[in-house]
This record gives sequence, C-alpha cells and structure tokens, in this order.
Amino acid sequence: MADKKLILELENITKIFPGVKALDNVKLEIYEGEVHALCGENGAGKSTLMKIISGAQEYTSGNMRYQGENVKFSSTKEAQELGISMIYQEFNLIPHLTVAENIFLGRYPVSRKGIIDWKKMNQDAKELIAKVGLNISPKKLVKNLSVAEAQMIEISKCLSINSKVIIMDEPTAALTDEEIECLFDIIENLKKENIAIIYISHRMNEIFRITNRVTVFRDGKFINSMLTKDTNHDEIVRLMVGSDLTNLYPKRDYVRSKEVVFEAKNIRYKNSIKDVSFKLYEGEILGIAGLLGSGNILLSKLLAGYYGDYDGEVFIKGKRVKIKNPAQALSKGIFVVSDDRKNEGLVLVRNVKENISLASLKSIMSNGLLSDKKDLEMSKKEISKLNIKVSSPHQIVGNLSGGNQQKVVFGKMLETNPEIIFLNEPTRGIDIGAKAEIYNIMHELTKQGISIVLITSDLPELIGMSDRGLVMREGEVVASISKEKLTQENVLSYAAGAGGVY
Amino acid sequence: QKPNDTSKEKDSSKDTETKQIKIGLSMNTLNNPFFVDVSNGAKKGAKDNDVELFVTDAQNQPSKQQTDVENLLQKDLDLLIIDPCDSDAIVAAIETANEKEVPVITIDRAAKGGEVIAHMGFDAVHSGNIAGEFLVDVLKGKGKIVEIMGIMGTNVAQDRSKGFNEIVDKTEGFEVVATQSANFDRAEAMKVMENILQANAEIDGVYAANDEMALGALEAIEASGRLDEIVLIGCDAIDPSLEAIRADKIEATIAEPPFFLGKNAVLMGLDYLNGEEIDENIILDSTLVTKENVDTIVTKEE
Amino acid sequence: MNLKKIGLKLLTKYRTVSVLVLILIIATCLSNSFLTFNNLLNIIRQVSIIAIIASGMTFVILTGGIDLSVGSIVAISGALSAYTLINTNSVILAIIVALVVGSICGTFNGIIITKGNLPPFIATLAVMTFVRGFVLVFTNGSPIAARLKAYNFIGKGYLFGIPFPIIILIVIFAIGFFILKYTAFGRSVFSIGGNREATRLSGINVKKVETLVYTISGLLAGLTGLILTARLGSAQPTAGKGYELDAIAAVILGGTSLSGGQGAIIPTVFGALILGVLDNILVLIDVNPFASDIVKGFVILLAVLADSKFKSVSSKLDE
Amino acid sequence: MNLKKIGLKLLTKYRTVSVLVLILIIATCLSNSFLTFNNLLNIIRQVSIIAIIASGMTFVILTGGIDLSVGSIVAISGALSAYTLINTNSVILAIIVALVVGSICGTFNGIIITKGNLPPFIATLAVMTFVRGFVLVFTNGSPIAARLKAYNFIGKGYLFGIPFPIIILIVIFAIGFFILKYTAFGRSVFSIGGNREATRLSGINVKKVETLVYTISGLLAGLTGLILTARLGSAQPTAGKGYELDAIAAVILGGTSLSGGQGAIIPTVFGALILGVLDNILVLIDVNPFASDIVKGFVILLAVLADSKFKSVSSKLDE
Ligand SMILES: Nc1ncnc2c1ncn2[C@@H]1O[C@H](COP(=O)(O)OP(=O)(O)OP(=O)(O)O)[C@@H](O)[C@H]1O
Ligand SMILES: Nc1ncnc2c1ncn2[C@@H]1O[C@H](COP(=O)(O)OP(=O)(O)OP(=O)(O)O)[C@@H](O)[C@H]1O
Ligand SMILES: O[C@@H]1[C@H](O)[C@H](O)CO[C@H]1O
Ligand SMILES: [Mg+2]
Ligand SMILES: [Mg+2]
Repeated sequence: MADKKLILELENITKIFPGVKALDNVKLEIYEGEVHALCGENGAGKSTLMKIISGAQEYTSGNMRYQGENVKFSSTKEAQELGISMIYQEFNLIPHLTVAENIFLGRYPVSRKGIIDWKKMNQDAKELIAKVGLNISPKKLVKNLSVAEAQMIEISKCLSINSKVIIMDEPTAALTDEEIECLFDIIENLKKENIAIIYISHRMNEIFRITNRVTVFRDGKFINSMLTKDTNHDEIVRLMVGSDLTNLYPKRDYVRSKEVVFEAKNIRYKNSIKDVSFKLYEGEILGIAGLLGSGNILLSKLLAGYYGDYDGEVFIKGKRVKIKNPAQALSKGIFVVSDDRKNEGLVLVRNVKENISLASLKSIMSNGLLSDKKDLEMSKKEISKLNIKVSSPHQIVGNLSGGNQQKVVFGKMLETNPEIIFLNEPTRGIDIGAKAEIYNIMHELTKQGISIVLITSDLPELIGMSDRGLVMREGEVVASISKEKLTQENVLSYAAGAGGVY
Repeated sequence: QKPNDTSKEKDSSKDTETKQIKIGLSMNTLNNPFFVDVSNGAKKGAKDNDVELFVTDAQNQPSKQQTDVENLLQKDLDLLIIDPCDSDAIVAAIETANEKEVPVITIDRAAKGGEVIAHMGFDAVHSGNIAGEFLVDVLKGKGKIVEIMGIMGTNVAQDRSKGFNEIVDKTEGFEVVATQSANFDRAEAMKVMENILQANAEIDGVYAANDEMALGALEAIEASGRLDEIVLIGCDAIDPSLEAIRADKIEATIAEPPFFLGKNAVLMGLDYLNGEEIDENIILDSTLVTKENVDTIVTKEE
Repeated sequence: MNLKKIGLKLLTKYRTVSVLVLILIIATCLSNSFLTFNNLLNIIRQVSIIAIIASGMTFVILTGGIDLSVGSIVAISGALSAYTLINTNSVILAIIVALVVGSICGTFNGIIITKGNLPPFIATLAVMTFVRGFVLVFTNGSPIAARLKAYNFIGKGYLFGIPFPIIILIVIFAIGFFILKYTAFGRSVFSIGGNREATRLSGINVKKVETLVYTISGLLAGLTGLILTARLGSAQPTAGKGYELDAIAAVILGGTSLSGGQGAIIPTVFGALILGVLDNILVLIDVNPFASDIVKGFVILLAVLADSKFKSVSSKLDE
Repeated sequence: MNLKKIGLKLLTKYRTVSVLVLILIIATCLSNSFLTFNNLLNIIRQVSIIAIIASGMTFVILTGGIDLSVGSIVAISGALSAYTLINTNSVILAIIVALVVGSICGTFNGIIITKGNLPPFIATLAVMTFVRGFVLVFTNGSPIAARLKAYNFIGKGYLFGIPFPIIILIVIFAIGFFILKYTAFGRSVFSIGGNREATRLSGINVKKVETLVYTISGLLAGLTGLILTARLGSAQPTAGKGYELDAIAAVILGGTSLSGGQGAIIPTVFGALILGVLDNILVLIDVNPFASDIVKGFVILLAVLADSKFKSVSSKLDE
C-alpha cells in the first residue's frame, strides 16, 4: 500500500462501557481507495470501533487522526461533514417516513428559505435507489419494505453523503445474492473513486472476494492486520477464534426415514402463497430457498399460525390438523425461529431466564405456580448445552451480543420439545464460531428425530446443511432438488425463473 | 314575539296551539347537592307553570359555561337563568345573550357586567361573617380555629373565606392554627382534617365552607375522639348535616336554601315575561341553623 | 380500481373527517337548530380553545411525548397577561406576556425532560401542579379582570364576519401543517417519534428538537390563555383545568398515535370538532346534563372504534 | 466491593425507598407531629386509597397500557354498594356488589381495548366519562348515605390496632407481588409489555392476559370505592375524581416504566407514600393552600430527578 495515502489512523483506542471493556488499546490504519475488512467474533468490538469513527459514540481514551489531523467527533454530523459515513448494523430507518425522507434524513434539500424541496428530494432519491438496483418508489413508506430492500435503502442513504470513508457494518447480513452482487459492483466503483471502505462481515467468502486488507480483533483487542492476498480462510478464523475450526458444517449422512412428520397440501394465502405442497420426513433438514419475495419465510410463519387462518391442508404424522394461532402450533410441536429476532423472537428488556422459559411456562411450574428453582435450572441447562455466554441467567437479553441472543432463542425453542422446526435465517449476523455451534446443534437435533425446515438466503449454508432442497418463486414451489444436485447454480437459476442447469 | 317556523315544526307533534315558554338554566356545576337542589327547585317551578326548561352543567369551568350559554341561545329562549361559575367571567356570556335580546337573570352569584333584568342570591361574604360570629359567640371569643376552604379560585370560596376572616381577624382571642382547602369535597375534607388533627393537639372551632366538607371533617373528628372538644360549623343546610345537628355532632350550619333559589328564579322570570314589575336585586337571607331551629327550618318542598 | 374501492379509500384515508361527517349528519337530523351558519360558527369558535392547544399537543405526541401541563399554562399566561393589561394598559404588552410566559413554561418542560432524562408524563404532571400553585398564589385565588376593547377583540371580535379566534385557529393549523411538512424541524419531529436513536445517528440534534416541541406546546397554551382571557374579559385562576385530557383526546381522535412517529396535524382539528359538536348537540336536544357524560363517553368510544375499523380496512386496501 | 459501593448499590436498587426516606427525614425536621406512630398510621391509611388503585394500575402499565377510568369506577362501585347496603342491609352483598361492579367495568375496558384494538388511553378516557355520567344519573348528583357498623368497619375499623384499610393494602400488595412473581399470568404481564408480538408468538394468549389486567385494575378500583364509601359513610358522586393521575404518578415514582415491561409492584406503594407524606406534611406545617401545589409539584419533580439520577448511577454500578 505504499502508493496509497493513509487517510485514517487510530491508536490506543480504549472504550469502556459500564462493566465492559469493549475496546482495549486497539489500532487501525485505513488507506485511501482500499476495502478493509474488519473481522472478529460477535462482541469483539468491531461495531463499537466503527461507531467511534463515525461519531456515534465517544471513546474513553486514545487518539484518532483523519487526513493527518487529530480529530474527536461528538456527533455523527461532524464526522459526516468531514466525509465519514456509516451503514449501521442495526436498522436505522424510520418506519413511517418515506424512502426518500429516510435517505435524506437530517440533510433535506431545502430552498433559500429553509423550505424542504420535496420534488428535488424525491428526484434525487429515485436516482440513488436506481443506483443500488432497486425499483421502488421514493414515496413508499419504509415500513412497507422488505428487510433486504430496507438494507439497500440504508446503503443508498450512505452513498448520498459525499464521503471519503464509508463504513459498512454487516451490510449483506440481510441481503440475497442478487443484491449482494449489486453491492459489490458499487464497492468496485467507490474504490475507483479512491474512497476507503471499512467492511465488516461474518461471511468469509466475501472478505476474500472484495477486500484488500484484513484486520482481526479478538475480545476487544487488536490481533493483526495483513493483506488479504497474503492470508487465508483458516488463518483468519484461527486469529478470530483463538483456536482451529476444522469443520463448519457437520457431516450429514441422512437416510430418508419412511415417516412423513409434516405435510402441507395446497397452501394458499392472499396473493403471496399460491398453492404450495411439500412433505417433511423425520429427522430431515429440508432447505427452502428463494429470492426476495418468493414467500418462503411467509410460508413458514403462516404454517405456524402467525397470521391466523389460511387455505389448504396440513397433516402431522398423517393426521389432519388445523393451526390458527402460534399457541396451537406450539402445542402440536411446531416451532418457528423468526428471521426478526428483535421484534418476533425475544423480549429484549427481560432477562435470559425469562426468555428461555417464555414458551414453556408449564414445565417450570409446580403445584400450578412458577418455581424459581425449576426456572433457573431450565435456563442453566440451556446456557450450558448451547454454550451461551452470559454473566448470569439474570442478565438482560438486550445486552447480549447477537450470537448469544440467537442462542437464547434456540434455548427457548428446545424447551418446548418441538418435533418440527422452521428456522428462518438462523445465523444472520452470527460469527463463524457460533455458526459452527448452531449447525452442530441442528445436526444433533435431527439425530434425535426432530425435523427441520431451513430457510436461508445464505446459499452455502443451505447447501451445506440441507438433505433436500425446495426452491420457491413468487409464492410457488418451482423445484425440488435432491442433495446431490443441490448446487448454488442450480438453486439460483430456479429461483430466478430460468429452470435447472443440469 | 315573532313566530318561529322551525320551532313550530318541531313542536307540531305535541299538537299544542299556544307556544310553550322556553327557559334556559345554565348551572355552574351539578356535581354538588347544593346545586342539584337549585336545579330541582327550578324544575319544580317550570313544571308547575308548564315551562320548557333546558339545563346545562358547566362543571365549574367558566369557559364551558360560556359554551353552554352560546349553545342554549341557539334554541330561541324566552329567558335565560344563569348560576355563574364566576362573576367576572360570566360577563361575556351575558353580553352574548344581550345581543340576542334574551333577558337574563343571574342567581347565587352576581355578574360584574352585562345587562341582567334581575339578580337573586345569597351574600357569600355575609355567610362567612355569620360563621365567624357564631364561633365567636360559642367560644366566647377565645380559641384555636381551623378554616377549611372551598375550591380555590372560585368566588364563593373566596368570599366566604373573606367574610369569615373579617370576623376572626378582629377577634383577638382567636388563633387560626390551620387554613386549608378541601375543594368543597367530603372525602378530601376528611383527609385534610385528619392531618390537621395530627398537627394540633388543641382545636376549638372549625369552619368548613360547605356542609359536604363539614361532614368529611366530622368523620375525621369523630374518629379521633375529639368530637366534644370541637365546635364545627358548615354551610348549606343540606339534609345530612341537619341530621348531624340533631345528633349533636355538628353545632351549626348556614341555610341558603337552594331549592327556593331555583324555584323563585323561574317564577320571577315568568312574572317578567308576563310584563309584571320585578325587583332588580334580591338578596335572600342566609340563616344560621343550630339545634334550636333545626326542626323549623324549611329547605325544600316535595 | 373501481369506484367503490376509491370511495372506500378516501373514506378511510380521511377517517376522522368521515366520523365527524357522520356525527354532523346525525346531529342535523336530531335538531333543526344545528345546521345553521351561526351555530356552526359558534361551535368552531368554542372548539378553537381546545384545538389550538391540541395543535401544540400534536407536535409533542408525534415525538412520542406528552404534555399534561397545558391547562395550567393557559391559566398562568392568562393571569399574567391580564395583570399586564390592567397595569400598563398596553394590549401589545399583554399579548407578548401571554406568549412569552407560555413559551418559557414549555421550554422549562423541554429542558427538564431532555436534560434530566425524565418521563414526560410525570415531568409535565409535576409542572402542571407547580404552575397551578403559582397561579393561585399570584392571583390570590381571585380572577383578574381584563377589559379593554382592543384586548377583548382577540377573543370576541369578528374579522370579515368570522370570529377572530377562528381566524387564529386557521392560521395556527396552516403554520403547523407547513412546519411539519416543509421544514427539517418538522420532519425530525416525526422521525424522533419513529426511532429516536436512528434520528440521533442521522446527525439530528434530538434534544433540541424535543425541547422545541414542548416550547411550541407551551407557546400555544399561552396563546390559548390569551384568547380565553380576552373572551371572558377576566383571567380565572381555575382556567384550563382538565384541558390536557380534551386536547390529548382530540389528537388521538385525529388518528395520531400516542407512541409517536405517526399522525398529522390537520385531523387534530377534526378530532376537536367531534368533541365540540357533541357538547353542542347535547345541549341543543336538551339531554339531561347528568346523562350527557354517558352519551359523550359512548360517542367517543364509537368514534375510536370506527376509526380503528377504518384503519384496518385501509391497511387492507394498501396491500 | 467496598462498603461505600455496597451502600450506593442498595441505595440505587431501592431508589423509591431512598427518595421516600429522604422526604421522611426532612418532614421529621419540619414538624414535631410528623414522626409519631399515630401520624404514620394516619398517613398510610390515607395512602391506602391511592395505593390500592395504583397496584392495579401497575399491572396495566407493566403491559404497556394505561387506565384512566379508575376514578369513575371508584365512584360507581361506591354508589352501587351503598345503594345495595341501604336496600338490603346486607354487608356481604354490598361488598360483593362493589367488587363485581369494579370487575365488570374493568373487563369492559379490557374487551374494548383488545377486541376493538383501541389505544388504551382514549378507550379508558371514554369509559371514564361514560361511567361518571352513569354515576351522576344513578345518584342524581347527591351522595348516598351508607351507615352500618359492620360495613363502615371496612373503612374505619382496626384489627390488632392497625386500621383495616392498611391491612387490606398489605394483603393486596402481597397478592400482587405473588401473582407477578409466581404465576404464568404474571410472567406474561411483563413479557407483553416488553414485546407483545414475541409474547404472542410464544403461544401466550395476549388478549386474554391484557383483558385480565384491566379486570384487576377495575376490581381494585371497586375495592377502593368500597373502602372509601365505608370510610366516609357515604358514597359521593364525585368520588375518585383525579385519582387516575395520582395512581399513575405513584406507579411511575415507583420506577415502573410507562412503556411497559419493566418495573415492580412493591415500589408502587412507596411511590404512593411519597405523595401521601407530601400531602400530610404540607398540612402539618400549615402551608398556605395556594402555595402547597407549588411545593408539591416541585417535590415530585425533585423526586423523579433523584430517581433518574439514581438509575443512571445504578446502571454504572452493575456488573
Ligand atoms: N449493552 C450492554 N450493556 C451492558 N453490558 C453489556 C452490553 N452488551 C454486552 N454486555 C456485556 O459484555 C459482555 C460480553 O458480551 P458479548 O456479547 O460481547 O460476548 P461474546 O462471547 O463475545 O458474544 P458471542 O458469543 O456472540 O461471540 C457480557 O458479559 C455482557 O454482559
Ligand atoms: N451500549 C453498550 N453498553 C454496554 N456494552 C456495550 C454497548 N455496546 C456494546 N457493548 C459491548 O461491547 C462489546 C463490543 O460490542 P460490539 O457491538 O462492538 O461487537 P461486534 O464486534 O460488533 O459484534 P457483532 O459481530 O455481534 O456485531 C460487547 O461486549 C458488547 O456487548
Ligand atoms: O354556595 C355553594 C354551596 O355552598 C356549595 O356547597 C358549594 O358551592 C357554593 O357555591
Ligand atoms: Mg465470543
Ligand atoms: Mg457489530
């Protein structure tokens, strides 16, 4: 990087939250026009450092130099004005405002008199949206967007700021391949414009595809920085985790059982699900792939009674059942892990213990009353089984890292003794170590005869874990693919509507 | 009087040829037995004379009363009777009625402006005087005194307090140990009195600016076992307090019989509409009620 | 889209107006005196008091806050304005005092809420109590007369045949609409209510906007105190008691959500009108005043039920 | 952890109690009559009225709701109870009527809120108006006497030297604590307030729990109506006016968050005590009633400020 100029330099940055040292004397160097990957487990301090750079958070001690000058930002506005902008990991959009307003929030185009120029704003927004390959109206309310669309809006919001440094904190976590490709094109262009990009992702393949350099953090400490081309997957993982990680996916040798545990026949819902039928066998992991709007996530929630009644028939072990609400689904042994952990999965303001037992309060009762002892035992059991990192079962779930939050959802699920599990994006935003653990848990569950439907936009995960795959497009199942033929190309071509490639 | 088509249409169902007289009664509040009796008296007067009476309740808010008056005036009234929330604030409403040439009678509290054909009411300052003088008499001008005021910021509360203190101030042997407000409310007065009793080992006389508060204070005093030490006077002469007087629990109250106030206002209004002369200012007597006259006092009719 | 669907869409989009129109139709059937030009002006003038407070309350509620102190602010502004008037005979000064006093109280609310990190409900409840006490001490419990033609014009006057308070009402709502739609401040009001943290991260000074919102609410309560005093010709120490609930009810009837981020200011005036028409028609058809609370409570309930029904229809039409 | 830190931790964990103790100390310094056994009993008895309502309100607020109708429910239960008493002379029946009427009103709130999908604020505001009107019509605006020794015992009696309302208070809070801690229902109350949708998806019948929460609030308002009537020996049509605000203030002073999901029931009683002690000491030292609102507002403000300060200290001490 001798030919590139250093634009941002951090030295000895320490950040202490009440009770937690999130960053311990870390350093980071960013050059113009590079894509710089920041790797580390959940809770390693990546986002915290990025928020410090973007002015969203202050640091306890250390030194930050930008374009050769010492800086200390006290608001995101200051950082933005100097050319630093950030795409945050958590969604930062306002649901009841339009797409255009969200993009220009806090920076509205105004006339001389300070009056907002709506026409210009919508026009500019339209162009920006087109740039990221979306075709939606700038006047649409954000609450009506899908998660992926919202993420793309976050990206265009960031692009609309004339920046020299752009921070992207897990921008692809909620995206499907199509949008990811589009994002990578954008990144290539930014690079050409000599803009520096700090890129955070738990998807290793992305790191090797688009970044020039990698920095690894562990437990709030700087571990190493290196050129991407000089390192490899295993080395990065080792630096991150502190030990070797041999197999990400467990080796599955599933032989299809004779027993069909779950069957859906001619499921229909509004215009979104059009006549879907499928079978799920005992101990099987069935992957359901699909692009945005294919309806696969909707289907899983529909079957679990999230939205009340629907057309079609459902059979559990050959017996016709009617499921109209989540309580009925649970009582029939169906559990859905939502893709939206924050809104549908957890009660963030309550503690770990209460979240784990929430769906199975009956099992912590004795004599009709909740037993403190049983409650605690239950959570301790799950905490150790799933290796959840918490200071105590009384810790507030909202204060846990994403990976640990996801494990709490799994703990809650396991305590309901489910027979059929629908997993929606089970590893979104989760570090590679935790991913391996979750895959292992899935594997173990199926060995006990539990059947899993895996719905994920992470194709390697779908392919790595599934015993069989379905592909959905526009509310219909368009293909059923056996394990052998389950390849990225195959799935994608069906999903896009081109038919199989084999 | 000019004929009015709309009202004719409306009344046609009743099949009456002669037009019924319409009177509006804008009450300051009906959340208080005193005023409920005022309106009951007015209703009686109206019923006896086949008058159509429209009653509104301003819930102690002058601005609501203004609204009520405006709404009543939409009904082509022959006469408007107002029991004002407040003497100043009612002026604008009266002026509105004046513009529409609807004659106005005020009752209970006088207005400080606008044209009224008559006012009929009690003198609240005088009523406070009576209470003060009663305590002076009974306690022989010496003792520790408690005053429980009505809703802060209302005319009556202010005036009664003023009248009471005129007497107390010039009585050297009196020491006011507590002056508190209980919003003319029984439950609140009980609580306030409980607290006052805690703070004062000696209390000789209590003036509660209405009987509801006197009855609340009575509960507290009785519970503390100090009934015999304390002379209690209220105001209004409502039935339960008359009973309490008979039972030797309350020493006195002041009769401002509301029923007759309401009834007489309607009768006087009718006289006016019939072209008779009426007095412009009638101050009804406030009478002290004690055990001596409690059985002779007449506060309402059936 | 067929005509029926368009009609349904309009109906649900303008939910509050639809409910109001329904009530107007019923009222017209119930009393001949209802649908006259004079009576309608009369209603709107009456409503202006609550509506102006409610317009400020709309700003507050849009950010996810609440302001219980408005009633007390009405009283203190009125009292100080009347006091100024009788002591200086200057109408201008009396107007300025009312507005400044209101703004100061509002700003005080804003500062303690943002700097002290207090829940708006309890903070403004404390201020409500505090300010009411101050009014009582200041007035010594007695009204202050405020009679001067030019001053009383604010509450009683007519301009082009329209009561002056109605003109103020229209101007306030026009300005409010404009601010919410066309200024950066206005948009931040929505966005803070929608997601406070995200708004902060977008570089918006959240605390400043929040403080300003309470200032506006206070200012408009002050303006209301002025109108009320001018109208009654006297400043009442008890003025404005209970207005906070009416104002909040008007805002909610107007479809603005108490959790913030969603709503609009124009429907607030219709929300206030629903309440005002109710008061009016109950007197016109001479409902027993005791029973009128029953009817009023019942109709408010029906109105929100209708609103909620319309809303769910409209969200279905959206899809 | 050193002693100072432990002390600070206790202080901040029991924030409401700390604030209360501070106020008690000041009150003791201000008046000799304050810290006597009798006066303390007196205060607690007075407070029991608001505290019992506030205990029901705590359930409601924990789910993220609010109940403005409690004051009117106090009045209607009291009136119907007194009516029953004088007509049947049966104390048992009069008690049952109060509790049943309260529960019915509360359940009605719950049903319209959950089935009608209404914002609790406006729904209970409508019910508050509606029920108040009903009380006025029923009583015709006049109190109903309720005098019968056994009946009045509920409000005035003593058991083991302790006023009976205080005993009721203790029992209610013990039960409330127990329900919140040891029943599935109680657990759901917290979790609904924290995240309604996640709770529903966990198989909990959210609407049922929410309805029940309003039933509890209504039941306890009914109980309060009974105590108040028994105490006064008369049911007042105006009883309970404004109690809703005091009850909500007590809950918030007790540290329960208005946004739901976080809080506890025991501190509510201390929140109510803060308000009660204030009322008491202001009378004991005979503060001018006009000024007492100033002091009261000011002290509430200081109390929440202290609470908020303690809270931020406590989050720093955690872990
Ligand atoms: N918002 C917060 N407030 C207070 N403490 C927090 C907060 N977030 C996390 N912590 C604390 O920080 C510590 C480290 O948590 P963290 O979630 O980073 O663990 P981790 O093992 O790195 O996560 P993962 O297993 O997902 O990789 C925990 O003990 C937790 O209590
Ligand atoms: N506001 C906060 N208060 C207390 N602790 C916090 C806070 N924010 C973050 N932390 C803690 O700081 C540490 C670093 O968190 P950070 O979010 O930076 O991790 P990360 O590397 O971005 O993890 P992930 O991969 O899950 O996004 C964690 O222990 C986290 O729990
Ligand atoms: O004169 C009346 C009565 O005394 C009543 O009890 C309270 O209000 C006053 O105006
Ligand atoms: Mg870790
Ligand atoms: Mg992160």
